[in-house]
Amino acid sequence: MRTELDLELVALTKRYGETVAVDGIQHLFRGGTYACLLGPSGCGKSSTLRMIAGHEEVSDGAIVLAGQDISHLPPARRGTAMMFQNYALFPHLSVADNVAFSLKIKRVERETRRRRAMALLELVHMTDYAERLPAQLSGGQQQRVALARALITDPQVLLLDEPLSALDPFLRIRMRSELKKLQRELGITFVHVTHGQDEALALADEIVVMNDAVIEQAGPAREVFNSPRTEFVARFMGGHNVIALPRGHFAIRADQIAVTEAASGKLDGHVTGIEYQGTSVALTLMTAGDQELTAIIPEDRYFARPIQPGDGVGLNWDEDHLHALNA
Amino acid sequence: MRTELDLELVALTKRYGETVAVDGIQHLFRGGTYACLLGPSGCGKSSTLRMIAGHEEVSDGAIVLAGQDISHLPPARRGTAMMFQNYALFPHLSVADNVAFSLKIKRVERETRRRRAMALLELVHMTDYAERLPAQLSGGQQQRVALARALITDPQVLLLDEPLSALDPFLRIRMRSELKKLQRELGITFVHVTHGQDEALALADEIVVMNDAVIEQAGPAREVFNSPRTEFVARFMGGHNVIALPRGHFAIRADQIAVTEAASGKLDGHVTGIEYQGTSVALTLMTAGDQELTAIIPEDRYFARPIQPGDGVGLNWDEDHLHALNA
Amino acid sequence: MSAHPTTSPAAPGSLPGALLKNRHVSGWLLASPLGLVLAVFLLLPIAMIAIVSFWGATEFSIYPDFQWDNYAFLLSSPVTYKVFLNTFKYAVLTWIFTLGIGFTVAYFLAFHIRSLTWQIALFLLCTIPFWTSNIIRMISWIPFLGRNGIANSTLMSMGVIDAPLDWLLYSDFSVILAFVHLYTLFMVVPIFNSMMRIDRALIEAAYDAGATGFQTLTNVIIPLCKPGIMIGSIFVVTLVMGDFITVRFMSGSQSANVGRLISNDIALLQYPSAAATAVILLITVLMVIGILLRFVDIRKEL
Amino acid sequence: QNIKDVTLRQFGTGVSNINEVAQKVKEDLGFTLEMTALDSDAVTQRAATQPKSFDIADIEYWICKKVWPTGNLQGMDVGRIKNYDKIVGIFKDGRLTPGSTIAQGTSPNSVGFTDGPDGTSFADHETGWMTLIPTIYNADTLGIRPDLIDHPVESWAELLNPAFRGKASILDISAIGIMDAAMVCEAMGEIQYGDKGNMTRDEIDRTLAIMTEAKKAGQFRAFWKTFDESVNLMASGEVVIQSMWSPAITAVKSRGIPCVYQPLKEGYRAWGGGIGLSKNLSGIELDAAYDYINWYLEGWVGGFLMRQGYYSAVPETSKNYMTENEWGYWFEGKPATEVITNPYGDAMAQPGETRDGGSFSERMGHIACWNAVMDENRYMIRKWNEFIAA
Amino acid sequence: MDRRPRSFYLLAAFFALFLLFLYGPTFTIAILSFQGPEGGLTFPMRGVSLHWFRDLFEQQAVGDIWGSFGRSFTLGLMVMVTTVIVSVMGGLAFRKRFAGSGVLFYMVVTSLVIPSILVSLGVGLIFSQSGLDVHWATSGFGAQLTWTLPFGLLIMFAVFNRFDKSYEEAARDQGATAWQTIRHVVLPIIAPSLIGVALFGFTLSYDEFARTLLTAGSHNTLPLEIYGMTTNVTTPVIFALGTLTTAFSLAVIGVFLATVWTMNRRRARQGSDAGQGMV
Ligand SMILES: Nc1ncnc2c1ncn2[C@@H]1O[C@H](COP(=O)(O)OP(=O)(O)OP(=O)(O)O)[C@@H](O)[C@H]1O
Ligand SMILES: Nc1ncnc2c1ncn2[C@@H]1O[C@H](COP(=O)(O)OP(=O)(O)OP(=O)(O)O)[C@@H](O)[C@H]1O
Ligand SMILES: [Mg+2]
Ligand SMILES: [Mg+2]
Repeated sequence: MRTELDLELVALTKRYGETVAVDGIQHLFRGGTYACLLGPSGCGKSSTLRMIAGHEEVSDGAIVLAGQDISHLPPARRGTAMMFQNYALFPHLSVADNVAFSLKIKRVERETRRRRAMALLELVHMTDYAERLPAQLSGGQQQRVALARALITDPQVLLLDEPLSALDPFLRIRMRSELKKLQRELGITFVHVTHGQDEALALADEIVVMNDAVIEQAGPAREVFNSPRTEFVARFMGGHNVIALPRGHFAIRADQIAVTEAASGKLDGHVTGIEYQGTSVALTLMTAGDQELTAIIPEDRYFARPIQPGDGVGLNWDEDHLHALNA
Repeated sequence: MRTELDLELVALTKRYGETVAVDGIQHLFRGGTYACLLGPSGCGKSSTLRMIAGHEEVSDGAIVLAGQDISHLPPARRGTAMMFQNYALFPHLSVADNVAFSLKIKRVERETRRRRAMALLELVHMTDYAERLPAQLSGGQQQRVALARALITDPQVLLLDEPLSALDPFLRIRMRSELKKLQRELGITFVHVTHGQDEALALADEIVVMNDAVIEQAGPAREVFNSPRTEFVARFMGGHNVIALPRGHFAIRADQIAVTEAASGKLDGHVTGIEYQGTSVALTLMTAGDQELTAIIPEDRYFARPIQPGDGVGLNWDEDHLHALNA
Repeated sequence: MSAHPTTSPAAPGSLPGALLKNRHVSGWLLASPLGLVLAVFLLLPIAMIAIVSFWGATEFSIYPDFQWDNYAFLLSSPVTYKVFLNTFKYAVLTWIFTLGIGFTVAYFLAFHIRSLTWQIALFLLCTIPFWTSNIIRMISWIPFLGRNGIANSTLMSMGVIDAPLDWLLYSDFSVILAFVHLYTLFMVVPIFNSMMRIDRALIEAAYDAGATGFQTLTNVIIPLCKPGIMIGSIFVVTLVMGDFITVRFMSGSQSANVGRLISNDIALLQYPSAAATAVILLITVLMVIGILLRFVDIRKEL
Repeated sequence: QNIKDVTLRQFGTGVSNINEVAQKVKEDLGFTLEMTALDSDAVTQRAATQPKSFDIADIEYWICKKVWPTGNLQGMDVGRIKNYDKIVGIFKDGRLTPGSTIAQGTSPNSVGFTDGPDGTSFADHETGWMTLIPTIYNADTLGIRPDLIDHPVESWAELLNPAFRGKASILDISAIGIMDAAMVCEAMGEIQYGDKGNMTRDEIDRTLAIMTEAKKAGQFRAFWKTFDESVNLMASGEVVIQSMWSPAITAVKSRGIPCVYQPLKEGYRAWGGGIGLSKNLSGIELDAAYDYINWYLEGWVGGFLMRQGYYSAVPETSKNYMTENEWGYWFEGKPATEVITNPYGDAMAQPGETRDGGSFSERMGHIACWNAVMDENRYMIRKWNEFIAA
Repeated sequence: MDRRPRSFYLLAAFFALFLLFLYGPTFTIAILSFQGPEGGLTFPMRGVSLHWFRDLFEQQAVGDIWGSFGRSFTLGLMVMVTTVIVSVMGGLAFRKRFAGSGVLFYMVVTSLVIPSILVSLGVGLIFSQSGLDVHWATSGFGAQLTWTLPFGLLIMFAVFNRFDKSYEEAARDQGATAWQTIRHVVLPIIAPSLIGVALFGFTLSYDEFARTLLTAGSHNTLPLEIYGMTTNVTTPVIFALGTLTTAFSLAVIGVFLATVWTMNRRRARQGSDAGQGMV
């Protein structure tokens, strides 16, 4: 069922001279979803987002929002708004003026402008900082202002290019829950670019994994994590092993591999690395066929019977947990 | 037992004018350990490291390496080597020349220089890139070169200031296991500054948590994670809740809190946020006494009986898992 | 619902709009005032000079012609070569001194002054004399260096010398001195700029590798300052090669460089011969700059 | 249209382009005179190439020789000049007194007349149409610092006397400098010139060869191009003997530094200046210009200039504007009876002192050569530039 | 606290000498400009007075100092405004490569390195050959622009090299047209650099000599007047003028710095006033 607010990419392509940054991708973002574009550096995430925003010309294909081809409209007339990686707050304007900028451009009168800006600052809990300059705000505060500024145009789609990467890890986690909450409240579509799979998992209703200018897999977060379709997705999402068995390639979550006594499992191997992760321990294992696997086991279980690098172990798993991979 | 290669900080203090960046810290790094200095921004980690390296004068106290007070020696004569955050590779020199730089300074002859440099490049798997300029390398490659350059002086202690922060998450995880492996092979002391607790947990034999110019807690990774001594450490290490009970403050790991039916646990609360984390789901909960807690439950268990934000729940835990906190 | 609505009616697809979007068109529109000024006041004059260099002249006027006389006379006179040589001598000597002084000053400011405020303050202090008229700065050396000037009287009263040093003024010494005085700043600024962009960690890394201050200087700082040095050199060399007034004032008219040759000709209304000299000078300067530019991409270094 | 609304633009060298004159014009005649002072090269250039930028050109006769053929100036009707008859003979037939000989060089009479208002060539006799109305002239010689020189200086040859090595100077204005050089070479007996004002290429080469040799031997401390430089060279003691202009001597003296405009046995090198009218002047502006010229010759300016050591073209009228003492000192060569001051009030001479070189007739009667433009001027210029660059 | 290495003191001494070298002559003339009425251009001093400063404000025997000052000032302002506008436009244009941008860039470099006297000569020739009058406000103005524009443009290159494009994208996103983006976002952000360009343009013009020499026409600019004074004036009034010019330049810089400083202060204060709600 398509709603009025669906955003559809139709054979969208971006070429920079010889390089093809985005290669005819096809995707439907349903209205009101929180979607994450996930992929390694240089895979074309930003290019895609910037084409949707209108900051990059479309080389081929179309972008359709609410039934209208917006590929050639100027950014402000698309019904999208963008939040930039470093927020791009105008350094010479106060917080309130930053937020009210688009109203000023539309020649909305001062009073109304002010009122609307304050309402949005309210939304992001920044009313107290209305008169400050961006340079006088912390990273998290800046981000909220950027959010308010993007939202004042009442966009149907908010586009976010790595909005959290400039924050320190602490703040990153706090801001991501705020983002998610806001999206729920507003009910509009968020398209969020990131290269952190944890971020994507935590935030997204739908994850779109890109690689090499194309979409590798798209679907609900849980589906993408639990049933990666390709080896790339399995590896990129992390927490997965790709095992080559005579029957084909399979993905299996690292925490679904059990480590047993040597020579008592489905595969034999020896430990090459141990990484303590707090609540769990990740063992890097080399199997007989020279495959590197990771097994994650709860720390209490590990420390109950510690294993040293070099020790031989057996590996076991529940066949149900294996997912066959394409290619 | 002290070995020949212990590094000891004795009442080490650093003042910049009025600010005290490092306030009389006292610590013994045993020879051959991988130690992580962990702490929030501005707590004095870099200052400490730079004093050890000799790039910052010691305001008070002493640094003793292998029984010798090195506080006032020039950097090159301390037996330490430093790897800089952005690697500080000389942009005008080729990879090989970068690595051989200190030999050139020592007027070692060209041939020997070259041979030693290539040997170290071998160690970090970079022989193929010997003739490139740093600008032509990726972040991970640059890091390896920086490592090779630091190691060519045969240091007893390698100092690393946030060596992984410039890398993307993917690479970060790969490089950290390489670092760890290298340290094992070389058997020398690594002192690694970071503000990521996952990084510290994964790498460190010993974690030194700093806050506000002093050491809050130091010890093996597992000890610090599982038995934080202060509220600060508990919160900073992550994965912990601090619960104020009538008897005092306690820390408890988020994965050791069980979520049950409403009104059936030790504490009542309701769900305010849900974050999918792949193998698990983190629930943010607000308890009766307005405390915010996080409970982490395996994803399969969560999805078997999903809870929605707003739902009332009960919280339970094993009393053995509570750790009393100082202050 | 159609996934491909045809071009929306309001699309700014009108011809002028599309033209404005074309980067070549908008580029030229924006650059046109610049292009215009340079065309009228740079290219045209250069072309004019080239043309006039073939014209003939009487005592008081010039007339269109095509003759090689001006070049023939210029290139046949041994004095021309001497003067060009002299010009190069001034350029090279001034370059050496401004580079030495400029580099040292920039180095001190960039690496030995630790607070930014002080760096800016001291830097401004260096630039202030630059705001005074060059001619006044130049002639103010004369009372200083003269036979009875401050320098000589000080030295004599200190008993260092017992007769005034004549070579202080109206000599190559005073010419170079004035050049260095006028133009060192042009060396300081770009070098200082380059130095400020050197990552401090590189210096520490060198220090870490056991390099002494001097080794750091030669192995790290100087190679990384090359662009600044080149830009400064371009400034100084062109300014000195094109100068005509400093040489006249400070040598007491006793020496000549190409600029003076030209200005003398101009003063005597011998425009064609001035133009011929100018053409040769321009070619020389452009060649020197061309060589210097091979070592640096100005646009990237800003 | 009222003559009081007229503005005339005059330019010339700093010698006579004095703001006091413009003020006085405003007072006496009512119209405005704008003055621009330039060096002699710039003056030549302006007169030759920018005819529209001026109404009145205050230039020297040798410059006139260069500039007149451009047709930028118009001939002046002597019938409209009230004091024409009283102008000294030098400017009419070249002779101070009927018996004296015409000096070498570009003597004012040779370029002073033309055939008519539109004439572009010079006439060799009085035609009733003047190119320039003479205003100011003088006899130049070497200036010396008597306090720093221990023997009497009597000849131009002293300029190259090795005793003055590194302490001599000559001016770097080729047309004038070559004359001084020629005076020196002739006095040294090295060269016998046909006409110093119109040398052959060979004469030019030999003259400059001698000068170049001296230069290389370090004879010269500096060359000067401007009035001020000559004053400073002399006043600061950098130089003790040099070619110099009369008011420069005055300027040095006014600072209490002894300086003498030394009469020399070979005679003086003379120069003269006059006012020319732009071709573009006509109607009421032309009338105003004639009024100005007539006023110029009436004596006030003459007195003003003579009190600085120059001579007026119509000395008699100036006498009315000078005291007995001044007239006696400046013109007649008599000892001063009271302190002599220049127009700005600086003391120039104490009672009992006499003027260097004596009276008007002694000085102007002893002209060896006028500043000149030679036929081989362009060759000379190039050679001169080589000499400077050598 | 931290001990300075010995090289610091050596270099500091060198720097002090350098400053002495830079300022020595300026001080010399500043001192000489206080000569008594009898004094000349050289030492020794003959009395101490403000005579020559007073003299500066009176009618000089020749020339017109204040008229030429007025012209230089006007010309400086003209050049300043033009330089700012043209360099900003040029800077904007050069952000994208367009056909011929390379050629234009080399023209700019040529303009920077060409000996000034050639510009003077060429412009003068063009005007005289085409029958136009050279005038400080036309030919002089143009000739000076060939000097100030390259500098202005190089500064703009530096500014735009560091300018974050996302500001503009953000403005476009907010509905601003290209012109509004420049007007409301780009210009305010680069304003401090523009003040720099303006100041630079003004002083380069105000002190320009060689390029104006043959292109100023019948009325002198101040540097030409100063040059002319060296030919006709033998009194310390020229030093008084020099001293005053220096003082004037210093005042301009002072005002500039003070403006920037107060602007920053005002901005900072705005922030701290509102900072009550800081968490
Ligand atoms: N303006 C441009 N000109 C030329 N090539 C470009 C341009 N912008 C991007 N590219 C190229 O297009 C490809 C995709 O770039 P894009 O910025 O979309 O990647 P990304 O997925 O956002 O990467 P990152 O995570 O590093 O931001 C890359 O190969 C990049 O080099
Ligand atoms: N050169 C300096 N001058 C003055 N203060 C300084 C200097 N360097 C650091 N400080 C101050 O000392 C304190 C500790 O700084 P330090 O760089 O050691 O922190 P850090 O723990 O490394 O922080 P980060 O994680 O941000 O790198 C901070 O308050 C900092 O502002
Ligand atoms: Mg991107
Ligand atoms: Mg740090």
